[in-house]
Amino acid sequence: MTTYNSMELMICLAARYLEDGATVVVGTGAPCAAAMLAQKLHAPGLVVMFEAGGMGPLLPTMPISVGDSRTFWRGISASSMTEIMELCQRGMVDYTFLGGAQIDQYGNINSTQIGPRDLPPRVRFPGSGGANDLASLCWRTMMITPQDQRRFVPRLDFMTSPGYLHGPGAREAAGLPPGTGPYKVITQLAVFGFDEATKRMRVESLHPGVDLAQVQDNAGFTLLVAPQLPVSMPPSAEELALLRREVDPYRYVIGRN
Amino acid sequence: MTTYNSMELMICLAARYLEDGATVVVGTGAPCAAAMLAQKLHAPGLVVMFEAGGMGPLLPTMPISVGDSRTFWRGISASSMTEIMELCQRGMVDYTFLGGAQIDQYGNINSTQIGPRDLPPRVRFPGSGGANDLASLCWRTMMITPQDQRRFVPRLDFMTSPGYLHGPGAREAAGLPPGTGPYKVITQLAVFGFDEATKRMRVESLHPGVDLAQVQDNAGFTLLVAPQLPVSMPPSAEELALLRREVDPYRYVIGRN
Amino acid sequence: MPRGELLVTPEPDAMREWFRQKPKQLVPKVTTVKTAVASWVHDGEYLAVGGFGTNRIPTALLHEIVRQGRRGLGLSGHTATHDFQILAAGPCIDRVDVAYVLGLEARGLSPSARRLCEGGLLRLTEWTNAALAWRYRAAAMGVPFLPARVMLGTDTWEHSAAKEIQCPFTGMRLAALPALSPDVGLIHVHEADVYGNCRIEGISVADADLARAARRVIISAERLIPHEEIRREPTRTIIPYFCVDAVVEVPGGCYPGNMPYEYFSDEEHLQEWLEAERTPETLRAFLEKYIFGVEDFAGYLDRCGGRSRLQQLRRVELMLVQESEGMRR
Amino acid sequence: MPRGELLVTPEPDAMREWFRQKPKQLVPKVTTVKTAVASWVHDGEYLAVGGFGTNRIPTALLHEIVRQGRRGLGLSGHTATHDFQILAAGPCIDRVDVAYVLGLEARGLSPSARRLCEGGLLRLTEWTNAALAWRYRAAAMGVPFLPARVMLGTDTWEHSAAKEIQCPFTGMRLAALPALSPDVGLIHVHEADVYGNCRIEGISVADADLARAARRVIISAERLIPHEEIRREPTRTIIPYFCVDAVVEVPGGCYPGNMPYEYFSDEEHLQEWLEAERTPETLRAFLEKYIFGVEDFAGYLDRCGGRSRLQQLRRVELMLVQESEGMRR
Repeated sequence: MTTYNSMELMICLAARYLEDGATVVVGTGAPCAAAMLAQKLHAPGLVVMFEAGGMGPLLPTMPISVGDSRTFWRGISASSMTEIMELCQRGMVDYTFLGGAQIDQYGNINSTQIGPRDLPPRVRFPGSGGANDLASLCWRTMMITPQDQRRFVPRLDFMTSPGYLHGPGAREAAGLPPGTGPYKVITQLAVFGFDEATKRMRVESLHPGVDLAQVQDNAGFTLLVAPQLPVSMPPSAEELALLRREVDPYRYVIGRN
Repeated sequence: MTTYNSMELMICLAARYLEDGATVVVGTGAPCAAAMLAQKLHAPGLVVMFEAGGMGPLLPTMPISVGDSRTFWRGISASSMTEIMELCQRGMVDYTFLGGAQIDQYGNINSTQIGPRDLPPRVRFPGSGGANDLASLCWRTMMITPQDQRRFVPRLDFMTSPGYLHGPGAREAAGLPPGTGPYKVITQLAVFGFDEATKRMRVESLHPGVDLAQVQDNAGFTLLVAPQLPVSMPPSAEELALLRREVDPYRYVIGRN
Repeated sequence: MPRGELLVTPEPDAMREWFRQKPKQLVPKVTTVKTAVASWVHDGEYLAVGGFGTNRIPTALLHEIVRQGRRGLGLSGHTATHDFQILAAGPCIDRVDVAYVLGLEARGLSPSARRLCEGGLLRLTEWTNAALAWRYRAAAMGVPFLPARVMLGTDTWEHSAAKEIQCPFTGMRLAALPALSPDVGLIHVHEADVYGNCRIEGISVADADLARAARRVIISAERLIPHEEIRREPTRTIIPYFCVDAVVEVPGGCYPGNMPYEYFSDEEHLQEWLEAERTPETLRAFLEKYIFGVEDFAGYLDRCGGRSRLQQLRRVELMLVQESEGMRR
Repeated sequence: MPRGELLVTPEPDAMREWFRQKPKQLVPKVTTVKTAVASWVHDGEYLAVGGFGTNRIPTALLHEIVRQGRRGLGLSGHTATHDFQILAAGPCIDRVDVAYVLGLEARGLSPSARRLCEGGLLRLTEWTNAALAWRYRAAAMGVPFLPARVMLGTDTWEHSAAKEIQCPFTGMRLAALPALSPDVGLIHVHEADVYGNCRIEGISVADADLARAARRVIISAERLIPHEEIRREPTRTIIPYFCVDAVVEVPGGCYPGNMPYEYFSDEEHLQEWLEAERTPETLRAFLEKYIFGVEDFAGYLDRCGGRSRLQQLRRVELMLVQESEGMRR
């Protein structure tokens, strides 16, 4: 039996959602690793883009920055930030990945600050960057994140990027494009989706050796549970081999487990 | 004494208004000839632009089209229509030249149609093209045009491009940028400016051998007259030589007199 | 208060669904002019043409639309001159968002285009060149409109389908220009790969935005280049492949127009066009000779003097010969 | 209802007057970093920096701003990371339109930037990367705002200074983003001529719009090229000279950032920066060594390993060596 760490598992799970011929705007780290892995497996035609302008590179290595020269190495275009964001705004981008310090049951994300909203913040994080834009404009938002009670919170200290806001219809009412929103959240414990009717987060598969109580214990809000609750398919030997040898040979990401 | 035709006179008069270091968007024909002549005389640093994207070319010959390859030959940039129009919109362009079938006392111009406004038009002309844009956005609009009662009309059949609309303050009230508007009109008979207070057209100089009655007879509205009414300075030998030898050697424009 | 007809309604959400479905795979899209037009241009649709007037226009595609007898087309007429003239000769079009059509700039007005307009055979909505360019830009940005400071106060405004808005920050009165998403964009470029990644040399006019605004895009290219060449210099890609539905290689495909750095316009032939339009009968004979009576665009080029004519126009473009040598009236 | 502070008010008419006065003559603008910053960047002004994060940033200009002790600057923080870090070390800034500052992406958060923010020493208004890019675009277009579909519904929206508008065509609810005209734009490019015509290779981020939006623009360039070379390929000019007020030639001017096709980022030195920031004292010593204690940027480069270090980073950029060879933690 193959052994793997949580980060490897999360990346492999994420990669499987990226189908051939889809478009995805990624940042650095795990999302980029997932996209690169998907390209080497089932999705050679996955179009990877970066918010600073890189479009369809033949990624030679993992970028350090979403604007570094790897992000358009042998790309089909070295464009601009508005070019990428306008691609998203007119509906051409299927997926994006976000990170953050906090997430709530509707998939809203905080990457701005911890503490009360009045300035100065107790802890200041980088802020939205392009996260709010991508969460607003791409069709499906995914998240790869460690999960615990501090991160899965009942109420965000600051809502940087929109999930389903406060529930069904709220995105559309706010003016965000219809049919968009959070899609999957992948943690070290489980894969989550969002309930169609309530737009609340729900457990969709449990990682090997994890039980539902453990998942709920690591969330600060009540999780919905899918009717079927399979075990998350662990990484195959092929997935792991490609991830370790070709995607992240220096273990920049998978070494952070 | 040098002899010259009306077109040559009009071009030379127009060229003198284009100072060194100014920016001007021109079309083909007389305005382009005026700009080229100015560059060869007192304004080597006159920046000539064309609405399709040509910027600062070393014009080798007169363009046939405002989008042909001469309009950006050895240019400082071969840009786009929005680039040029946005330059105008943010206030970077000093002058433009318009043409048209009719002009009224406020310098409003018709290049769209003759006959009542209900479709179909009795005579249809090309339409605005970029004329309305340039007349709206450039600081000063000039016109080189033959003058007669059919062209200088009390009421346009169709107002394609804005002059001072219906008088003082009307441009600003309509939403057009403050401080812009018609500057000079140059015909085969006279040079016209616009009265500061009323924004109405006024005769500012009479061409050699032309009297005021003749100018008024060839206008369908009452002309104001400047306090000083000098004779328009005829083309110098140097101006004519450059115009004929270097600007328009094949007499495309000056042969149309 | 503008009362022109809004020929194409801005629908960002519907366009989002369209663009979502548009394939993003790198699949070869090279086809023939005949197949491209047959597959992607249908009666009644709304077209927009790249280039400007007689410059870098997709003449080969436009001839084929006439040859296949398309009817009831709409057109975005931001300085569409020879392109409008060709479609008017069909006549393939019945409605136009018009900024500048009919005239061939200094060359004069097109009689057949005038007959269409003055005969009441066209529905016309007035705009300006900048307004139409910004309308493509709005669609390319995925927003329903853009603000601008043009058209205001004129009859152009009254006969447009723009709307007035007030700036929420400054209180300024502004024109709101509705996003324009043509059904089909037809663009002639210098170089394309088989997937549709494109390069343009010289002014791009409004084509970067048009390629992003249109539902479908047909590219004609002076020449195909290897995909690897696109990837070697990604800075030069002005149209990415996923905007493009079909690619055709047509050397000389802009003739009798001016293709920058390649060949100058054929002023004699453009003059022949204008003269042929004097009556419907002479036009008919002209079209028979040059469009209906030839198999394809290569046949047209042959009848116009073929390779040696293009070679001559190339010399004019590069200024290796005096342009007066038979190039202008 | 957004209640963030609008740090720069859109004033299209005032900007029109400014741009009207801006010289359009082709006059040489080459100067030194020291003179450019002394002449064109003043206490209290609002800056915007080209590039993205650690990529194609004008490090030499930023160091000089710190060295000359500018105070009270405002900053547009659309993914400003090492640039923000440098200005925060001054500290030169007291207000930020913030989309992404503080972090150096995967490299971690900047302690001195955090001290500024968390110590309440900065006025912050929230935006997003796209919002700031579109705000430059609005200013570049000469309109007071642009509509967009971002930020809506979030706290980012509440703490921004955007406004809500309704589309006059569709009724859609939209964000109105106010035009942003910085006092000074600082942009590092690959090539410029002495007048300020510029070329950028690779992604342009938001710099085409920034150069058109800013009142004053200082260009640092890896190298000067002849004016004739600009005119030989006008298609490649991304910034025309009349937007530019000063040009400085600084080979390696983006170090320790990544200059595409030229040199990769120096991850070791960026790490040294982050570590030096742990306390104000270690930061002071670091700044003394690398900024205050050197005459100019060349002195900084020398202390960082000089030509041989840049040569090594060039090899990494071109992937002639394994990037693990000392380039990353």
